[in-house]
Amino acid sequence: MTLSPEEIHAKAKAAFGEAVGELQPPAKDAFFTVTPAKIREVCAFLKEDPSLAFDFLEDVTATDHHPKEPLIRLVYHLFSYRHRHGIVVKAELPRDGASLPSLDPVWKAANWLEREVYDLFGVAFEGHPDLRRIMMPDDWVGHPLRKDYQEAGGYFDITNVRDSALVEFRRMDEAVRAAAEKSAATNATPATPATAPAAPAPAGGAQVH
Amino acid sequence: MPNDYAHDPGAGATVLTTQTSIVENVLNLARKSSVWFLLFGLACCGIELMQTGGPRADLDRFGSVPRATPRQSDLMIVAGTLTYKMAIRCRLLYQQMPEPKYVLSMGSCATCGGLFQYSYSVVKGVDKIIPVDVYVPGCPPRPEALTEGFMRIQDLMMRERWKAKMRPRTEKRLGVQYQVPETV
Amino acid sequence: MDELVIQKLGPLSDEEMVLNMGPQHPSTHGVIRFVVKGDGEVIKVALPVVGYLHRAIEKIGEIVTFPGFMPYTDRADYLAAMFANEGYALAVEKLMGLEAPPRAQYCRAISCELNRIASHLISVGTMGQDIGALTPFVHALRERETLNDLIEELCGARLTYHYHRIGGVAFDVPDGWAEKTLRFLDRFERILDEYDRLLTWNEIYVKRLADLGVIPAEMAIDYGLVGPNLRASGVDWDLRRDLPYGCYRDFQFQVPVGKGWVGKVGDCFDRYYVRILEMRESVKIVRQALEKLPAGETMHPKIPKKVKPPAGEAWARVESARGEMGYYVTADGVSEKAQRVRIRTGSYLAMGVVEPLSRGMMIADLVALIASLDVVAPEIDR
Amino acid sequence: MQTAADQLIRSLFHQDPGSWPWTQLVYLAFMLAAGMIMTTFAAVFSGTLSWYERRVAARMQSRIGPNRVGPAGFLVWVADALKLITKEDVIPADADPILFRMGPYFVVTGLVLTFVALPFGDRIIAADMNLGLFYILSITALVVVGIIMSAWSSNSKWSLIGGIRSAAQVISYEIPAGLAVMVPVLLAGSLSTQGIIRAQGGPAGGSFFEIGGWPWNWFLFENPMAFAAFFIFFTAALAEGNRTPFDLPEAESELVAGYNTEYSGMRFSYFFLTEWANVWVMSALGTLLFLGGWQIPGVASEAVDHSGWLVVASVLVFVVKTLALVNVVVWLRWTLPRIRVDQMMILCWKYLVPVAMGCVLLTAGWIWGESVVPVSVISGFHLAFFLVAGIVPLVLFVRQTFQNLRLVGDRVDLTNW
Repeated sequence: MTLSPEEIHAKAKAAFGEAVGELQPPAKDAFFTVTPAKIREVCAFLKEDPSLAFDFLEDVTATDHHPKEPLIRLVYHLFSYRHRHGIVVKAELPRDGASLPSLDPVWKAANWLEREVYDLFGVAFEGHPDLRRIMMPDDWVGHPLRKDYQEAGGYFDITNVRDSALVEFRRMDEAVRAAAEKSAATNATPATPATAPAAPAPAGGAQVH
Repeated sequence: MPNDYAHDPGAGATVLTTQTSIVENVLNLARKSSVWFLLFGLACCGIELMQTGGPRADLDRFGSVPRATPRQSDLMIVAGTLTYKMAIRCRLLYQQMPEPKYVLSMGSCATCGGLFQYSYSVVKGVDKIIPVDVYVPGCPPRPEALTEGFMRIQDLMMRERWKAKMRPRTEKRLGVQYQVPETV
Repeated sequence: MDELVIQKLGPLSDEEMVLNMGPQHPSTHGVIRFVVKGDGEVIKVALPVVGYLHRAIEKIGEIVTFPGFMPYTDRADYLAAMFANEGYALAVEKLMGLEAPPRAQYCRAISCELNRIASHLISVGTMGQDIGALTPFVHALRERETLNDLIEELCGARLTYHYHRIGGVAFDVPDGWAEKTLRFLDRFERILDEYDRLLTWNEIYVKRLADLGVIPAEMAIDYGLVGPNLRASGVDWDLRRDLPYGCYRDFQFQVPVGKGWVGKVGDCFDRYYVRILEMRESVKIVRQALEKLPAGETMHPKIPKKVKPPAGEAWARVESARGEMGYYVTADGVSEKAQRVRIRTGSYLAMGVVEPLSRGMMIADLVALIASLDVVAPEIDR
Repeated sequence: MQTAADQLIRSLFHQDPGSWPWTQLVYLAFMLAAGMIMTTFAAVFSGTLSWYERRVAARMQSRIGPNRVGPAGFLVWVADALKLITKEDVIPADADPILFRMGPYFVVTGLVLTFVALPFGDRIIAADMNLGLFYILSITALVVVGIIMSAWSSNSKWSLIGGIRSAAQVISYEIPAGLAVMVPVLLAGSLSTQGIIRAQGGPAGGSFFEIGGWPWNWFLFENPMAFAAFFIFFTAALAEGNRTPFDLPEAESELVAGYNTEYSGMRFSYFFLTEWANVWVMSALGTLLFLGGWQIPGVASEAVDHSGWLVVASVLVFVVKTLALVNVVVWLRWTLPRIRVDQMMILCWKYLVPVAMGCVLLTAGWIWGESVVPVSVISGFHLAFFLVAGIVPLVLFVRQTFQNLRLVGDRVDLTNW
């Protein structure tokens, strides 16, 4: 039987009391907040209770509220195939040292979803079997989806700056000329018209229009 | 890892000419009629690359077939967005290709980062990593555009002096020895 | 840079070796990598390593305006860009509390179903190619060319459509387009029959896919599989029918569910064949939609130039070609930019089942498994 | 070939080849010439076939295929060869350089040596050994040695897996192939390739429709066992030639490029030469063993021996039959999926080997039976079997083809070829 968010919230509230916050807002996509330490118990209850039966963890993600409040909110979208109802559960964490129990024992889907949150938001999940970076390289610094993330100048020797096309092409022209001079010097053969580079070299590549 | 490929003049540096002998013409004709390209579909452009090999555009008409291994490829069509994580692999694949080799940058992302200029994880143009011979704009380019770019590569081949093209590998030419990263 | 993956693989015995498959490998469908611990050809475990196409689409959602983000959704799933467009449009419309006009909804359904056919064609084609049959794939590309022409006439793009907009669709159906589409559908149904004769019931093909990579229904739900992968496991669930959005409640269609045609329910063949059947259903839906296409506007009249939804958050799902695609969009009511855009995709979680399923497979089976899951790299990495 | 050399010595130098001191030198010259001709033939044929295969594949896939170099793109294989020769020859840093360089030569040598005993027509054969088939079956093993060599020395795991697969596959399928070959050998009573072809010429002194290479004289329609043996042989030959559905050693979607992953330039072209020339070898073997070889319908083989024009005709007949089989191989390649390595082994050891063994034993029984049953019964059975096994499948095949075309609403289109 499909339950409304109010009924779902009431059941959770009855089971866990203080750990489950108020339902807000009551209209579309209603959610309630759960104490981070209790998240696994609450979710296990939501899954196991036969009248709730949230068997499908749709999504785990997070939102960073950096300038306004020092919070990261984890957002769990749950759905029940059996009863065709859904609910959103949130957990509020401090931005520094954010950590909460992993939901991997409850839903296997949480494994990969939590890895992504760990990678991009820097939220640690206790009891996660395989907490590694997933999107970024292992040696990446920082968690890019945090609001205060500052992009580094590049990655190893690859700069992330691209000048205007004009500057770039001029630089290429110079490189072409330097290479031509270098090869002329090393070959030490008198430059005949045939071996001299064609006057306006097409700058390492022809642009197709 | 030194990045000496950035702004490497590539194929166009010393070998381009307007005068080629008959032997060179024949060899160039052979090379341009058998451009095997590396299957290097990275993103959206990869689908258009497949469509270009498909029934309507049919790159096979030019004698061009896809190869899965860089060792047997002449042309690397970088089709799609290159991320930092992928960039190292891209360079490795380029190094594994035998000379003479060419690179075609397909699509805006490969050319300059394109739509993903804002992105923290995207290389702003594949020419930061390896020398590029032809740029094909578009997001993604139509098969016709890619065919046009491909024919520009063929033009480039026809204007080259074969003897000059049979040069030592890029690493030696630039005087650097690359450490191949430890891969599993 | 691979230390962590190697560590995860565990110690190697004398017979075992580590095989690196990808990110540049002909059958990994884009840039996905598998680190395989194998005893000869038999895989002990295959660990997927993703992120080679992580283009920070979600971060860009916070940088650009609401309508400005629409082209990026195209790139989030380039094979089924219509769905990605629609999901985002639905989420923002939900935030703004409005709905697209009926004609726009029909245009959306038509374009989406055509796109589903195009996407599934690539899926079944690459499936054949990975098994070694090269011709069906090119036949699929041939049909896609016609589809691309149709869609191009509709919205001007072949691959990254940017057709659905917040509050409607960009262009109305052109004159004479419906007839062309119907003509294509007539031909396409015959082509699907030919596909069955050429590939589906080929003895070698069936032998390769039967009883391979079986995903039981509970496991599919537990791992968060969606769409055809879920239905192939025997779960009778389709958003278009069960929680209809847009105009889908106007159409009559079947939801194909895996029956274990040649082996157990939820094997690779089921995942393949469910897609073939879904294409037939899509043909039906397009026919009905073209027939019932209502008159009216294609854009909601009250869409302002600067889209600035009220504060709040919305979660919208669409049944994409790769299953449910969810958009979670939050707005603060002040700025023209979203505070957070989250795209929940089917391929990402489908990659999660590779590790448990790969144990005991052979290398050729792993290729078939990946192809049957129909993963697309940007949908995994975004 | 020796007889031709002897004839030349007699007619040109008026010497007795047995006692003339320069005889061995003439033999050597003949051998060199034959070697050159065979290598060139293998190279040109494999190139032509690569073009042909690309064109056929393109037509099967609604494409056009190479059409820019030469008429209908015919010279694309020359371009491929020239390009591969001028390309850099990369030897990976971690490879074993000596083995890596030697592997392709082993492969090519093993291939070209098979041509020694392969006939092209009456008297057109390098060496008509009386152990010709035995020689061919054993010399092809050299190709495997080369493949394993190059696979191992590449120091790449993909290459290694490809090489091991190739070894397992070729060695396994040698057995059903060898057993299936025994059926025509038993029927002909000869291991010589020319002897087997001559045995398919019908009864000596028969009427026009009884002698020569009519289909009912072929070993294929000789008896059910030979019929089965042909398909076993063909399947096994596909596997030995690494062709789809048995192209596991270089399965592109699984192993990148299999054993030749690390090869570039000219060395890689040797592998391709081998692959396509192998198609000729397997088709020619199938033709000479089961399809009547160069036998011209209605002409006794003795008549061919004494006429130059009929020899040319016999070459044509042989080539046409072989190309027909080549066509089937190409057609299979672009239609069928690939089987898995364990299925490949199961197919060989559980099905092909026992059935081939049974065929050999039953053929022995058949030969005994032929000596006790009246001739009229035998020829009646022949005719009936030819109708059932030859005509009926052909009719069904053509009907199915046209039915398929009709179902798609397509038509046969030979334009733009």
